[in-house]
Amino acid sequence: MTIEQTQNQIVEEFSLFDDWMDKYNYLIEMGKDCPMIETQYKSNNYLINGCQSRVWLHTTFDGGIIHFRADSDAVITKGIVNLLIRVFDGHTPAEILTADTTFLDKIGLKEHLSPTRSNGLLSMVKQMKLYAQVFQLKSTQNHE
Amino acid sequence: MTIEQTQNQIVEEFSLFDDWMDKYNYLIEMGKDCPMIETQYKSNNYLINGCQSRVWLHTTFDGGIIHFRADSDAVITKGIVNLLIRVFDGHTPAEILTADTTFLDKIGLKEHLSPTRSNGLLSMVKQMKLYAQVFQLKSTQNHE
Amino acid sequence: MNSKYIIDIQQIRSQFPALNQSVYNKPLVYFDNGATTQKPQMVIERLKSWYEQENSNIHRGVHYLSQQGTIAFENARKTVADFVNAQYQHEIIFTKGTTDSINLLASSLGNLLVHDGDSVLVTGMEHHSNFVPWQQLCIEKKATFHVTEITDQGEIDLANYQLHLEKKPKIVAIAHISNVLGTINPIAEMIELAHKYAIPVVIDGAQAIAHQHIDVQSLDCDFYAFSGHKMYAPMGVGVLYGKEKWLNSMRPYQFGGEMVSQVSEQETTFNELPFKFEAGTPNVGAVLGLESAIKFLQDIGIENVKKYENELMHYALKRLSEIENLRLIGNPAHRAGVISFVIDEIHPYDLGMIMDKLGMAIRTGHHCAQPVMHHFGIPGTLRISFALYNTFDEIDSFVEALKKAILMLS
Amino acid sequence: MNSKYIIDIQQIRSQFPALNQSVYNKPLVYFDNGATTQKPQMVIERLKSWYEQENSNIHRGVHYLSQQGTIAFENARKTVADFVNAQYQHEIIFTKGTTDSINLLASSLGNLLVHDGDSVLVTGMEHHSNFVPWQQLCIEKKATFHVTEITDQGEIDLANYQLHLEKKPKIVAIAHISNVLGTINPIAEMIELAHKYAIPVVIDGAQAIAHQHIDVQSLDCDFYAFSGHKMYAPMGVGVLYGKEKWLNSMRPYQFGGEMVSQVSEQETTFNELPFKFEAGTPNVGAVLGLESAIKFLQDIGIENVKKYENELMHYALKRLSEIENLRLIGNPAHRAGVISFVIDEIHPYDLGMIMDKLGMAIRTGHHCAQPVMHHFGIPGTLRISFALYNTFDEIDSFVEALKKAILMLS
Ligand SMILES: Cc1ncc(COP(=O)(O)O)c(C=O)c1O
Ligand SMILES: Cc1ncc(COP(=O)(O)O)c(C=O)c1O
Repeated sequence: MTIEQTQNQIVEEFSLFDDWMDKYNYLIEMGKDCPMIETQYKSNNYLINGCQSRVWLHTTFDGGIIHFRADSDAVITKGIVNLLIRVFDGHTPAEILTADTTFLDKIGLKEHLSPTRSNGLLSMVKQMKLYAQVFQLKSTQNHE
Repeated sequence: MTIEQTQNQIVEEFSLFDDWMDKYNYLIEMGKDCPMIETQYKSNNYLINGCQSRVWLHTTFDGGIIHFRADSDAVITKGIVNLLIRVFDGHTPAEILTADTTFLDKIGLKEHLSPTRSNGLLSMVKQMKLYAQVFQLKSTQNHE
Repeated sequence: MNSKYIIDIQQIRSQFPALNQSVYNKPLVYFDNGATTQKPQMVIERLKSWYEQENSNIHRGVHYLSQQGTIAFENARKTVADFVNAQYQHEIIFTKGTTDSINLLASSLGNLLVHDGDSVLVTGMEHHSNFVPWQQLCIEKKATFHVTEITDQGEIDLANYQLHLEKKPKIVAIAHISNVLGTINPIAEMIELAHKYAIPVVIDGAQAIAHQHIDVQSLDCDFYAFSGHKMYAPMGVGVLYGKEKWLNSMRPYQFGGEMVSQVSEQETTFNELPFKFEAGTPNVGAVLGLESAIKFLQDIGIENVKKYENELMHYALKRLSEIENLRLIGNPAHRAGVISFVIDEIHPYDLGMIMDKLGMAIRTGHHCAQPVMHHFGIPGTLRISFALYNTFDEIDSFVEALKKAILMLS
Repeated sequence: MNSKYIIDIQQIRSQFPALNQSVYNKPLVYFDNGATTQKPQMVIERLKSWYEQENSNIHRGVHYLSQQGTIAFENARKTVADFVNAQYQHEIIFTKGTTDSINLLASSLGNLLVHDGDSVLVTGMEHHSNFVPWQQLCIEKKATFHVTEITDQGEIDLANYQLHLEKKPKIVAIAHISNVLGTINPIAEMIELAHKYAIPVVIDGAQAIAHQHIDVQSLDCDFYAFSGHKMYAPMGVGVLYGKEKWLNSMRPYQFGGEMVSQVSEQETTFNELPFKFEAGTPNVGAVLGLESAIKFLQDIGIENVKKYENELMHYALKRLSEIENLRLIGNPAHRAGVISFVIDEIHPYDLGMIMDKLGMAIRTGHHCAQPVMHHFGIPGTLRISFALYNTFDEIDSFVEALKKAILMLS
């Protein structure tokens, strides 16, 4: 699935919910299942320090594809982390760099990416893009 | 005349004026005639530095009586200086210490003694009282 | 709850326009008063009438508006001086807030008293604003920064305080009331102890000023700092009370405008107190708003406020005790209406998010007091904090919402 | 005077409630705009609606009001950044005024750049707020304080400036527009000259910001400071624009609250720009008022304001030239609507007193610029200063009043 397709799929899933409660219950469920990061990566080296909640992000690059694993200490943050990973994981640096996060607006959860939240999520997205940039540079250099 | 009598006299004089213009014209006139201080006393040693206008005050103590001479670089300030001198000059320390300046309220010129004016007048009155205090102390010590 | 209270709460609430609103279609319950209080109509009106009819720059202006403004401003200073029972009006310095007041002190008092090898003492329950300025002063001066320990109840360990005093710090800085734990510190006693060693004491009164009567002379504190916006006044104004003798011996903090007396290329002489510490155009509107807020408080009676808020606090503690897995952070013997807690296994941020959706304005996080979080080994708390317009019904709604949120998150 | 102007002056005046009043039964003529401007209804309304509906403490609060407030506050920062054409929003620091902005710099930039034996350069026409902080910095650091000479026309002596630059001061500080002389300094040129020596330039824009378009990128200034209250905004808010590279390398000025990232007993790490320089609860209401004031100015068009005020200024100069024994203090080639003068043999204070009784709000004294007074050998001046709501009729009334006052005092 392309990044856009995944985004559309998420928007469709969320369109089933009538109210914020169902939406948040779903987020919380997702937060609970979120593919946990290996314990060794839940360390300060991988920490993105939001003031309200913390996020750990681990990234690998293999065969032109980036893999993301992440976690958070707050479950709602983790739910959003889960959505972001679903959208961005397993794509090429180029795809990730051109993608946006408008699906969060569409499902009414944009506020979670606001700089005013300081929950670590905005920094996480920035960090993912930065990795994509670094890996892109690396792969073009390898091909020179 | 007692301090109170002089104050009453001034209040009576000012009661003749219908409006602020006449009052200020009178003040200005008085400012022009004000018994000037001897030039040697118009120096920094005798200066009371208001931010808006400057006042010089020279004080002598002779036979139990205080004499004040004063001047200002602004003529309206000088007019008020003149009134204050008329009231306080030639009295004993005790008389000066118990006197007030309510006559200025009564003639509607109280604002000139406001700390917000910073024209040197409030400090001048404080200074006069301070001299009275010093001279009173001195004369009681002499009599011991 | 319908018993009769000392104050007519509906009448008071009707004076606060901001309380009468809904968020997400739920009636707003505003329990974030430790962060900032809402403003009564008379304070808002005072600001408005200043700008609509009186506005001008004050001091030194000879014209009517400027003179009237200056008089109003200086009257407000007198109102503040009387409110905290300062000996002299010129012991009241207007700043932009508690943080500004304390930074002024860390600079001016710090430069006067603290040198290489000296030390400064604070407590382990300070807000960053009464912690970091002193810490940074110590770094700059190569002095030692000491922190009095707190107990697990959330009280200052007085034995430890005494030990620290014996090391003769140059300055002691203490919160009157902790913004996390709600602890009312025994400052009168702590000041007396410090004075035995002739050490000046700075009190951070940000959380106390709106909630109990402050008498700086009977406390005998050397400095007392607070913010207008936490006591029903506008933002952008704070107060630093300081004893005349200290303020006179301190150098100014900022330079320019009204605080200057004579300026030449070579040197500058400074104006007298309080102007010496008030550089630049003051926030006249907010100062007049602060005066109105004080009058508002005095009309109700600060003792009545204290009693009422005390009842609210006890009721809230009782209702919170119903909730399983709820752990109070701080359980001091003397406490004010600031209550922090955590729910086992649930992150405060998650709870805060859900509570928000339920119309509850509460605070989550470290409350700018990370040393307290370190002590209790937690990332943050949920905090509710009361003002005189809060009600028992609101506490009931809050508890219902909290139960719902916990259910969602369990 | 009834010709047609670029702006509809009656429509504008109707938006300023404070203009519509009498003092001593005379219609108020408000010519003290250099000290502070009056506020349009939309600014007052913005303050009011903030406190009535939106008030809360911002940043870090998870609840609705706090989130909305934070968004509004950061949008206001963007409005300010666009208004002065800053490259980044985080180059805009909210302070309490110009004096606060410059003191921040004298401390943080001063500590970074100025050491024993160095020097700092200002000009002889600075307001005390852009003079004394640098002078005191030099005293503290054992550095030399240099003052560029001004000419008898009231312009900066550029040859003298060049000579001073050759001594390589560490910082240059210049008023954009003099608050006494009205001189518009050639700052673009002066900045370019200083940059040849790689010296950062601080511009005091207090008197310029409401009167002409400011583009910090095309000026290439390193810092630009101004006050809200001189540009139709509430008191208690000012701005410091700084180039990112400088702001990043400077240490914070005040500590506490939002500007902190991590705090332990041993050390503190600081938040990123702009928060690093914004300790304590910000004056949110006033910042939103500033945003409204900018919108107000932009609606009229700052170029229109400039043209109109320029016409007012020329008309006033012409009318003043009718008056015998009137001596302008400052007669620069490029000037703004700030006009200072003295009348031979009459003390400015006396004139000010009488003018006040005639309903004229003008300023007398040294205007917090004693070095300028020393240059011209005078105790003070009378100063009139225009805003966009002043009229040609008011200038006529002013001249009539002045003639009357002179007559009384001669
Ligand atoms: C105990 C305490 N000290 C200081 C402050 C800082 O006050 P301000 O942000 O108004 O400067 C606060 C505010 O949260 C506080 O609670
Ligand atoms: C040129 C100049 N600089 C600085 C200031 C100080 O501004 P504020 O009092 O708003 O800090 C003024 C205000 O009078 C000014 O005219």
